[in-house]
Amino acid sequence: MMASRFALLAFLALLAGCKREEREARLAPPIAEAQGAVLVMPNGISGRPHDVIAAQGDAFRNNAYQLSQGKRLFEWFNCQGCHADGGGASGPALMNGWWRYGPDPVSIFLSIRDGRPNGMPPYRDKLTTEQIWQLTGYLQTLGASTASLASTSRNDAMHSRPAENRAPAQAGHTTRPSP
Amino acid sequence: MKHRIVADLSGLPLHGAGSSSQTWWGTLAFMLIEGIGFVLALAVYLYLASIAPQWPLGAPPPDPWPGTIIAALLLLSAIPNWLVGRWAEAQDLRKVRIGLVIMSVAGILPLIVRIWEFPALNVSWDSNAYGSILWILLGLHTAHILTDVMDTLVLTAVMFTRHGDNKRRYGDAQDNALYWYFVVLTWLPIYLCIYGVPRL
Amino acid sequence: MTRPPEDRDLRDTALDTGQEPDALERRLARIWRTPPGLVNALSTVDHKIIGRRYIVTAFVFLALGGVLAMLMRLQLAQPESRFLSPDLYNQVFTIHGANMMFLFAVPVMEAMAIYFVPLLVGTRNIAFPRLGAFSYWVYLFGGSMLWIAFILQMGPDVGWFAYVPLAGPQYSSGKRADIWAQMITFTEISALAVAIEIVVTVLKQRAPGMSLDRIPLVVWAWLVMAFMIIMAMPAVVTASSMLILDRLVGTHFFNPAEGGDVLLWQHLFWFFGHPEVYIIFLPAVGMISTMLPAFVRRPIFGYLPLVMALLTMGLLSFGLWVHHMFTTGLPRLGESFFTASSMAIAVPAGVQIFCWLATIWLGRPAFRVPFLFILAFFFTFVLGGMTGVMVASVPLDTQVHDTYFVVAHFHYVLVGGAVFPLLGAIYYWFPKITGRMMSERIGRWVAGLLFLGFNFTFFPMHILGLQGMTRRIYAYPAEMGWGGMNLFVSLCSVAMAAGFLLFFIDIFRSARHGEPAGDNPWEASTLEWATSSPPPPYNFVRIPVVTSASPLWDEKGSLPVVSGLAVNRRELLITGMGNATPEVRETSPQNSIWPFFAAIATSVMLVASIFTPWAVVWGAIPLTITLIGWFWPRGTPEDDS
Amino acid sequence: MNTARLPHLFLLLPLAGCSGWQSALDPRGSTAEELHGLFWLFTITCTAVWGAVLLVLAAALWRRRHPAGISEAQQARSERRSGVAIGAAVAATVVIITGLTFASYLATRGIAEEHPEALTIRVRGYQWWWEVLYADSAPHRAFLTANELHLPVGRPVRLELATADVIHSFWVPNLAGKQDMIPGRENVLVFTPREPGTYRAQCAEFCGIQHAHMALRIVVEAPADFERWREAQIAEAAPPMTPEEEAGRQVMESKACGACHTVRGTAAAGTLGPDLTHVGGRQTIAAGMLPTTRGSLAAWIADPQTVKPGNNMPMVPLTAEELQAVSAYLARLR
Repeated sequence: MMASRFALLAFLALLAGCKREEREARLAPPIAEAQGAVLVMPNGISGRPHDVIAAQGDAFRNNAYQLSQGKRLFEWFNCQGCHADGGGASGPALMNGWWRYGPDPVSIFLSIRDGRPNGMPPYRDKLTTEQIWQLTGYLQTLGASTASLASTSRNDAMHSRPAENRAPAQAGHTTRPSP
Repeated sequence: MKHRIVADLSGLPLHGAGSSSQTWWGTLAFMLIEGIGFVLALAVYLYLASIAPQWPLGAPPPDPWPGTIIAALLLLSAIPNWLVGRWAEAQDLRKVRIGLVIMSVAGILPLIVRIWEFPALNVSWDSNAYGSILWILLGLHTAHILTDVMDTLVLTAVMFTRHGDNKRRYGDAQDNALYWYFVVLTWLPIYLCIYGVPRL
Repeated sequence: MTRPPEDRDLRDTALDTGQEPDALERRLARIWRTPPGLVNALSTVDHKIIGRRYIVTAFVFLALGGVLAMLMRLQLAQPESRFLSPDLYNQVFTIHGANMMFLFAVPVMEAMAIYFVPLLVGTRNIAFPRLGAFSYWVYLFGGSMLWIAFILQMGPDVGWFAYVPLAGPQYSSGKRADIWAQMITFTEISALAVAIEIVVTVLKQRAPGMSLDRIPLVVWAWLVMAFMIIMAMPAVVTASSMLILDRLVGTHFFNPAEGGDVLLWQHLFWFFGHPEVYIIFLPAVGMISTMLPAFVRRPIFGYLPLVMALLTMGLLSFGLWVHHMFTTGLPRLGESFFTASSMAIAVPAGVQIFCWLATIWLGRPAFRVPFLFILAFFFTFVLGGMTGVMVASVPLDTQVHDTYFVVAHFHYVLVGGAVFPLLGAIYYWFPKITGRMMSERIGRWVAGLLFLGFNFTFFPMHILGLQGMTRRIYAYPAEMGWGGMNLFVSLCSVAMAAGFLLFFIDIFRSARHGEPAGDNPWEASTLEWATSSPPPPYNFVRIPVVTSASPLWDEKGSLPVVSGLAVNRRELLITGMGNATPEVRETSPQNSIWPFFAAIATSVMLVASIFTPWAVVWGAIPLTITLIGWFWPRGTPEDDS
Repeated sequence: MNTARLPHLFLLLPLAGCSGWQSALDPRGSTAEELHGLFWLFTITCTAVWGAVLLVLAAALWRRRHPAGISEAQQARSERRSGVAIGAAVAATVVIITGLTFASYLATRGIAEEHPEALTIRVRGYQWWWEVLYADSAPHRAFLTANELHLPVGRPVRLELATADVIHSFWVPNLAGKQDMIPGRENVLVFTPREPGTYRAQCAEFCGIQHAHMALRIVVEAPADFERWREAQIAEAAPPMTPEEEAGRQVMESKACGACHTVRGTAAAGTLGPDLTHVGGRQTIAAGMLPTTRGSLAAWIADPQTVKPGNNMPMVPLTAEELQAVSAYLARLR
């Protein structure tokens, strides 16, 4: 009795993990196209992007493979040049949970794609839409107060911030004692 | 096949101590396994130290006081431990009870001091490899104190029940004492490694 | 619970009145039996029931791993095949390797030991039988975890060796590598538990008179295996724990930028990984040494050299790990040392081969199925040993390392050196386990199909490797010219699969309809044949006394036994380590459900700690409770002394 | 027993595998030649030992009768003889093993020799391609290329092997044994190519999802040809010749391509993917996946994840014209 109930529980827990591990290297072209259909002002003057668009970002936030791709891009495209591994330098901090343009994925997506005043360059010509979504997903895990199970871990590099799976990030971020 | 009886073993004792006891051998085997675990952890420590440009890496040497206090407490606890072993051998229920209570306290004390020992390492487990191996060494040893204390507490509780006055329980008390020596002894090389090597 | 007073310290001598002929048997059966019912089945501590479960489970994993192998062969049958995606293929070869090593080969050798060591040394149950029950459940849960993860696309895809940094936090996203690392923890816990049981059983529970020079060779082999498990497995547990800590809490053991080291992983892994091969191989050669006399009708030639060879191989195998790292650029001098030590192990291996050859030479071989497997072993294993000498040479290894040459080599050694003897041993001991013979006719087909199928599948891989085909590739370009031979290999692998299929069919058939075997169908010489087939729950009505290394051959007519053991409680004999003089009449634990609960608590803790380090803290609470439940005295007669 | 006859069959098989452009049995370099000799020494010795063991086994099975009524003395004598035979066999094993160990030690010593005038090239493994740097004392004469190595015949080469991510292993079986590329370490491989030709190398250490498609071409050529190639590589990218190619260059610079790839002499200066300055002159693209043609370039750019699933090149959305143009341009970059 107990064993079967336990097995069921474990099974369900694992089933939830299922989607997190899927590795989709190639989005179907129509989906990829749809994912680019994010407009700053959907009705021409103002307005919020449709919820469906935001929901598309979910696939990138809860999937371990996509998050690790986002992390790779963060490094490859030198985001730390301004944001210093999320701690903030000439660009704003990315791991304190405070987002200048709002914490929703669409805002983050737009910040990367179209750039923002005072120095954030647009990346629409450097990254594909899929990659921008991957980066968005990764950035959301940076400031999370509880770590997602799909979250990435530390890099094989100098240690400059706590691993992403150690949330809340800010709490564990102590300066290194000097020798 | 037909049997022919060649000996009557009715006269054999019903429980043996030391090398005639299975649990003694089991304890020994566990100590061997865990001892190898400790040796490997120490080997990893020395390996990392040998490839590092300087040691300790990016941190001041650990503050030695809590570790030294623990070493002293552990070494001192060897005395009541030895007594418990002897009393158990003599099957003296009252003294074994008292001894086990003392040993429970003697086990909990170093655990309390250990709360201050982790910060005294002056490095976090996720700062660098030096911090990682330090935390693992200390964590590994703490786990051993913890399990032995749990074992001692349960055994103490058993001793105060009707199951206490039994040769088997005295054997358990002896094996528990044997294991505590192991916990004390393993601390010494770890202590030397953690606090001595960075100061070489 | 009150018992009639005459039950207190009732001994077998009291039942010898002759009024009821089988009073003793019935009494013993009542004390040692496992009653029917699910709870009782989960509570049993009978080494035969646990051993049988262990063997069956290991063979189920063998079959599953074989399915993966066939998938790989299907994929590689033609160049640039798209049958499996690279992501899936990487999981498939990783799980094939991890499954075969950790869930089949090592456990099946332990499983055979759990079943047969007590019978071979003449005792009533294994030492610490509850630990055995716990070990089985942990093994079952850990193995299931790996396969469930695979079904859920969470299967490890980093190779069975999980080299960092590929398996590390940066390059292996998700929980796949953690599943691998925790599967290691599961299987090592269970292996270490069994190792302790074997060591104590062999050292302290041998039948009176079974001095060190009368121990059956397979028991020696299991003893060496158990010690090797104790010495080697902590290394891989250390390594996998460090990996999981690196991934989960951000430690830096393998991060070169923060003082860690990538090769540290390889040192630790192979310090375990090389002895691992011998952990699998030594019991298999022990089985040969024990089976051979029954088929050549004479005692083994060179008992002492064979024991020494086992011990030497066990010892030397700890000095060879670097030969898995010859291409990593370690200092030349060290590499030469490891070349020499790797080759030196050929000497004890040779001693064994020569002793067996002499035994066959001096005897009169009977070509029964187990003997056919021994012959297949000779052909295959010696060839694998020869390629082993080749890969032990540093310069040669730089050409063949990580190619199909090595794939061929270790399949020759592991299938030829361990699986063939194991299958022979199954044919040999099946009658003891079930009371029924396996089919001689089907057995010949099985042996033939496996022998031919195996050699035609794996021999060409040597050539493929020399032609440049590297390991662990899901596809290869047509222009490489490997297509033809790969197709040949894939076709021949079907013969091998058919051999295994036939073997399983024979098992199922014989278990129900096989010819009744009798106590000693092979007229063999060791103690397990002195009792009925299948053995009763108490193994032996009376504990036998051993006067030679081949007790059943040298004691014509009747078996010397001892009397005086209690029959009102589970009692067995503790004897001296050296010459097995009786020391104590010790009790053996009763059935208990707690090991099962403890295994569940352990599994919950281990699986949850893949996801959060805090699981170690809260998971320890139920574990502690179950352990207290396990060890808390019950006031049963077994608790008396 | 036919077990004794089978080995001969098997012995014939390896002869079939004596040639190939990625084969250890077809040595074309100093190290590979040395190893090839050693390989046959080991193979012949081991085969002889294996054959001897099986012959003894066959003989033991053949004489299987042994009359039951054999005398004690006879039995004891044959046991004694067996003991002596075992002793002799063990002694022979020790001698053979020692000899082979010594031979392999000598070979190791011969291989590791360094040459002061060696051509030094740095090869760096990436998930799943190779970066090749021809260093030069004059910085402007140093250049980067990818997935193709050109070597002058007869001159010793010193390869400095490193990795940018996980462990890879560099292996050109026709020229030398393999050497791993390990994070945090640098390994060196020294050998001398002896015969001109094109050889193939492949990553030998499992390195992730596309480990199977991480190949490298090694072109060994006459020193004059090598120098000509080298000068061509040092030069900047060829200018576009047709309007279509000009459009291709613009796509290269304005779309995401330039963020990862460099074409020297244009605005494309990314350093994350292979250097494409002379991509049209290389034999293959995508680390040995496809031959370099305009068509395969277009196929690769249009859908890299179908050609090589899981690799790090994204599918950049391009119109048909843009795709045509950019592949025409890249094919032109010889």
